[in-house]
Amino acid sequence: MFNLKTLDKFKPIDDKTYQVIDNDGKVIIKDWIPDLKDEEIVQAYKDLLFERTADFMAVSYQRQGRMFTYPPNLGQEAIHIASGKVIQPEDWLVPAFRELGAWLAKGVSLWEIFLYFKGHEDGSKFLNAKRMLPISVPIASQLLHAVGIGYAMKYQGEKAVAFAYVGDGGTSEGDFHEALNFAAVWDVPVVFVVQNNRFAISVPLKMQTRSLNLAVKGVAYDVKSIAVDGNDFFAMHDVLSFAREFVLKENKPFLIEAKTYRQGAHTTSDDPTRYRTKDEEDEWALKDPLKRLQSYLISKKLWDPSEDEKLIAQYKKKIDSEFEKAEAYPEYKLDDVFDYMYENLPDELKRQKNNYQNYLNHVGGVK
Amino acid sequence: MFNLKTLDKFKPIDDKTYQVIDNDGKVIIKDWIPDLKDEEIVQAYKDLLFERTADFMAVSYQRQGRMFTYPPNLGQEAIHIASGKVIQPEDWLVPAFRELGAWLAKGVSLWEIFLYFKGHEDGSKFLNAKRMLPISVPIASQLLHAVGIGYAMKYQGEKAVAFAYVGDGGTSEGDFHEALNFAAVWDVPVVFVVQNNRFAISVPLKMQTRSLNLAVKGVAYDVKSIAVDGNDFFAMHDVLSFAREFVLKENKPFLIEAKTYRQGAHTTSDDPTRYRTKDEEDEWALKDPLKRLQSYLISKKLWDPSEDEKLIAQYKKKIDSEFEKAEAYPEYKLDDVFDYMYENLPDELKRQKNNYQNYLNHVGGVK
Amino acid sequence: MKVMTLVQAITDAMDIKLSEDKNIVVYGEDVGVEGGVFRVTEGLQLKHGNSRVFDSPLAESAIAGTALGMAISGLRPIIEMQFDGFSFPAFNQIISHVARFRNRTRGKFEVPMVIRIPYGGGINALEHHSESPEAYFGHTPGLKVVIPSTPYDAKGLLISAIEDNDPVIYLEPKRIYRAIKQEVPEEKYTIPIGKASILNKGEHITVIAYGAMVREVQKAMVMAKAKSISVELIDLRTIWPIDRDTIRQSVQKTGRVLVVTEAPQSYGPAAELLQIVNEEAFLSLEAPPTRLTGFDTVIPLPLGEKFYMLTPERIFYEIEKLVKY
Amino acid sequence: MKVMTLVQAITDAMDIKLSEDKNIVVYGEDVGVEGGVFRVTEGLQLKHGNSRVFDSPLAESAIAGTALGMAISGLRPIIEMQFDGFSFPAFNQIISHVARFRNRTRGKFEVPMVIRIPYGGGINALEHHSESPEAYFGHTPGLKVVIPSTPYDAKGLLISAIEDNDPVIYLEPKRIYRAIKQEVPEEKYTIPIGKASILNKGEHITVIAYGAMVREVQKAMVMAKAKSISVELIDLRTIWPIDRDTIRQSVQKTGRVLVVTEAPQSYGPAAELLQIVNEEAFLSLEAPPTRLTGFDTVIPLPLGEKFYMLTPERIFYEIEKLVKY
Ligand SMILES: Cc1ncc(C[n+]2csc(CCOP(=O)(O)OP(=O)(O)O)c2C)c(N)n1
Ligand SMILES: Cc1ncc(C[n+]2csc(CCOP(=O)(O)OP(=O)(O)O)c2C)c(N)n1
Ligand SMILES: [Mg+2]
Ligand SMILES: [Mg+2]
Repeated sequence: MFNLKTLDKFKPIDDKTYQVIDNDGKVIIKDWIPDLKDEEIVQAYKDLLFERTADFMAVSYQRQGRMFTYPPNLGQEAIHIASGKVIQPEDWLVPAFRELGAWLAKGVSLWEIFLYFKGHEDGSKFLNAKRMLPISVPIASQLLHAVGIGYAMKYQGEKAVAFAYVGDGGTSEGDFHEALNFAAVWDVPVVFVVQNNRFAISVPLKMQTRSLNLAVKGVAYDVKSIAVDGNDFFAMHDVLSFAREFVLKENKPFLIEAKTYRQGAHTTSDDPTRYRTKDEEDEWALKDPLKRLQSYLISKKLWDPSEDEKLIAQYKKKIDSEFEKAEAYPEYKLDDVFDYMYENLPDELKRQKNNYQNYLNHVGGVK
Repeated sequence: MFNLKTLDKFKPIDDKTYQVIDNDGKVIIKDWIPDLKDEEIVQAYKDLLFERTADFMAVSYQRQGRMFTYPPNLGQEAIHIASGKVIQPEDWLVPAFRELGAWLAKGVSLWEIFLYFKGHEDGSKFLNAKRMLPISVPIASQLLHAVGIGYAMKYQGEKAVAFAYVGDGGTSEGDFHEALNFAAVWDVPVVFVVQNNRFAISVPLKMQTRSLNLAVKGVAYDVKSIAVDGNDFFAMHDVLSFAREFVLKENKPFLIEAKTYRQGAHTTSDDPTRYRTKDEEDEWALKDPLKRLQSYLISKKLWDPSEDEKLIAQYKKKIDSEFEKAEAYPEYKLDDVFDYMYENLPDELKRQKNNYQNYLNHVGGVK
Repeated sequence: MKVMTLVQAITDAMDIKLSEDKNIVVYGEDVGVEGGVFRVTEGLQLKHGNSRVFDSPLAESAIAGTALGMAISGLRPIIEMQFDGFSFPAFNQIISHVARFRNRTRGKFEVPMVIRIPYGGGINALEHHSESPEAYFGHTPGLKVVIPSTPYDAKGLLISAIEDNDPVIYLEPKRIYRAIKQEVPEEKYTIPIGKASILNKGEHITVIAYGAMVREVQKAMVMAKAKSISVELIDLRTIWPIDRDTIRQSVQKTGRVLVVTEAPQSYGPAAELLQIVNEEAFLSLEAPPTRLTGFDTVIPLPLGEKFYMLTPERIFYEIEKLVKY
Repeated sequence: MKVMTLVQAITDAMDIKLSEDKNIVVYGEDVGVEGGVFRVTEGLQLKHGNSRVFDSPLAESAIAGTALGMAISGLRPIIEMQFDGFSFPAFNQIISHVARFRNRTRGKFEVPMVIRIPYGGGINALEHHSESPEAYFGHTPGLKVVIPSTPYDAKGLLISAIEDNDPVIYLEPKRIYRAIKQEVPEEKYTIPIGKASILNKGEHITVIAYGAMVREVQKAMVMAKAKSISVELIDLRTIWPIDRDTIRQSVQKTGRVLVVTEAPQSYGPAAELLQIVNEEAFLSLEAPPTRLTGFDTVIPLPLGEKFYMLTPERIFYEIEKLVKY
């Protein structure tokens, strides 16, 4: 069990990274026992495979011109699936924009995500996801929302945690600093997860910061922190579970650096060959989170890899049907532009909407 | 001599603070030899006394209604006088708003400061001060300017340093974080000095941050840093001198936390009895930087305290005459509102200025 | 009824709402023990406790951003930006999130929060302490923007703002914080956001103002009266949404309009109000819609304010010119 | 002459100035190796070296604030905000320092810097990637604000902006980055900041636009022509300072004016331009000064843009209405 002692052994200031399995899925911490049942681990693997499949499909829908810009998750899924297992219904999920598997676990429907990236605000309603914020585009800004939510939960006496996500690039923004500091000073239950995928679009980590690692930034706020192998599902699960308990018990924030690699493009508009080498990509391919979890399962005889293909086929069907649902979504209406700006439509907006409607009536609809 | 080894002995992460003399002016580091000549130390004492006297006078001018809001320096002067000794003509001084003695050393005239706090922009011209920025009101924002200056100096191959000041409260702003990070990533010659006077207006340090100390925040950026007794002239001088050399040699920024106490009010509009105790004030009075330096000088037979009174009288005269100069400054003109907004007055501003001039002509001048 | 200054009326509004609704919290720099640098929150921490009224670290983006977080999860925060010029570090949070969260989530998340900002010049302050940023906020869809000019309005508008389920920027004309005293009901009452008030009925010209400028216009009206000029004075009270009806009715009657604002001229608040006049009362106009505003300059340090700030004399000068047009 | 897109013309302007003046540096997020997300700085790092063209960490306040530091100490930085919506974290630095340093120091320190910002909607982008923030900048004393609408202007205006000793916000209409090609001289030339251009002489109505809207107006003019309506089209080119002369002369002639901008309406750019019409040409007006603008809403996600973005049809509809008024 990951505990305070383990935390102490993996001090960011010593540049330690917590890891459970190696690139071949072999457990490298002796005496380590997973805190999940075998079925749960198998399910995690399936979830990971599902996220990956959905992600691939999303990219291909985009390529087919059926969706706009999309940020792929490839390579970072262990973080998401572990998060999904740990985050409880009463917890808040405060996303950046690259945590697909975690969103799905929180109850977001895939068709909503597709709808969003097709360009409809209704895709952010997350009808079945409680305590889940929409995607946050302005980098790092969402971390402050998590801190405010943390304050509210504490104030209201709730026993729950806000999980807030940000990228390595996001740690450079002032809002990252202010969020960590406010969280520490206010003693609020927030787990900050930095997905360090080594790039902010084209900018490599070494041009983003000189710090030893990103977890060490917690020192500036006296926020306990640890660097974790983000491609290691078990390591992520251990630390996220520990962090959740810690935060609830201590009423203090916690910072996790999940070291990973964005195997795909930044978004579907990006071409990573412009700024990184094939060698680097190949090196990280060896650390792929899906393969590592699969190797573990195979070695424990929990998984037959020939199952994958069948599963993927099944998933694709499901994903396609979700996409169709998004495509069949009712057409965007003028109301959708105006009606959610305020609780009650102010007269000025009524006026603007009416004027436009009159124009539409005059010309016979939008061209 | 303060050197890399000393730096290593005073690690912020161990919560160490560099100190040379104690509250009674006794040297507490054995083998320590001042890197200043006796006359220089005496001069530093005089400068400190001058700053303090000017500061008292400023407060009293304000009380007399001859100046607007003014932020007193009382208790923090050792930092300023040591800075003044260390900062070279080719260096840049990037102030916050509470470093009077350092400004004067840089060549700012006292009458300019008075003029500024009387409400005239001309008080920021700093006619004889090269490489000195104006007072920066928006907290922490100036640190980024120092980083830009550092980049420019490096780019132009200059061997000089930018010294940038900020308060403890200022470390909470996003701009503090961004400045330290950019400085580290760009390897620029900037010394950041945090004057930790334990309050941001009424907000005490413990409600500003949970970090062990403020120097430790350097860890987040891999910026070398140290906490110093800011009421100890020698400690400040040692570290500032070292920092200057370090920065020039390593082409890297450096962070100094100067631990001090604002003995006076935040500004002349502030009443500190609302938010802090007499006991705390008394405790810090014992650590007064002027007294400590004086005690040192007396113990070394370098100073006769009966000189103080004479000096103060002399200073007061000088300060009064500077204030008179500010009071005799030419009256504020309409040109002063318009003419410095752009290199060449745009037509639109000419129009606005003319319209107003016409109005003035019509009514016969400003009432 | 109790005689109150603007500051007292604002404190009173917060006090009443804090007593009434446990979800309200008040925070910002120095608002706790200190009671705010203008003493607007004085006494509130003592009375309501320091988990409800408290200091924050010095970071405006965080103050706004955490308030958004609180607001979408059940609290109703009232935050303070210490001065107008220090609201700028919070712009990204205000524009990108506070103003948009309801729309982004199709109403799933509401943002019932109030951002209080002492604003405006004429107080002999340091740089960045005398700004008039209302046009920035007025141009940002998703916000409501309110500016009271009297203690009575201040209390009623602030209570409305606190009870509103949308974010409200509440700008406080600090120059008149203590300059005006007025009888104010001790109990709770509201004044609707979005409705201007006609402070004086008149025939010859409509003058539109708000905040501290209202008082200056009133002084100018004394001069106008001496010359038998009858001024209709509209106190806008809400910067957005704008009360078009009141503006239309007045200008249709008077045929002349002057907008007086201390904010810089270009792309400033006056232009919008005058374009509304164009849209609503063009055919009634007997003189060009006119503005008297701050210059397109930084508001000068105290010694230069005499040039920048709009005086009753200057306002009267414009009124007279327009009436003679 | 060489046929260039808007993007190419901008790159070319920077290339020429980088070659000419060693004090110029270019930086921002992804502007180095990547050449910018829109490839506007493509090739510049390779050619001019990575101490002159480089990536910065991800922090807009720092990008603007460090540029100010460089500008006052001898460099001439050109910085990029990756998208309009990401200029907001830099607001405090821009409003409080970039715009004010010259005035604050009475001209002792100059701020020769350019802030390039791709702006505007109509590109099917994510939220915060389609904003029109020009009114915020135009309302900020101390800045100049420029928006080109053609490759030729883009190059000449950017060179002027770079050579200007005051800070210039240079907004790039990203929607037409590659939509228009034009012959552009290969050598250096400048176009004065503050001068509008008349793209079409006409008699019946003046239309004022800038950026990507110019092209939409031009399409509307085809429809107008078919109905024998003669439109005078002013491309404003500079948001501040505004070219009053060109506006006055045109509206005095036509008596009718329509301003077309995609920014939200209230307190937006159109109101200012129309108030200038009130001030300069009131007696010539034969119809109310009119605006066609974005709604006072967040600009919708791609599927909703068809409602928000101004189409040639809608522009024509307004033109016709006005001419018939
Ligand atoms: C405030 C802000 N600036 C710039 C951008 C444009 N942008 C989108 S993603 C991105 C890089 C983010 O990098 P990182 O935080 O490492 O997250 P990753 O994309 O690697 O998951 C940038 C610069 C933005 N969305 N917000
Ligand atoms: C961005 C910003 N926010 C708020 C203020 C108002 N203000 C002026 S000084 C101050 C406290 C500063 O504290 P600190 O940084 O510790 O410096 P000190 O005054 O103690 O020297 C505050 C909040 C400001 N000037 N700028
Ligand atoms: Mg990244
Ligand atoms: Mg302090």
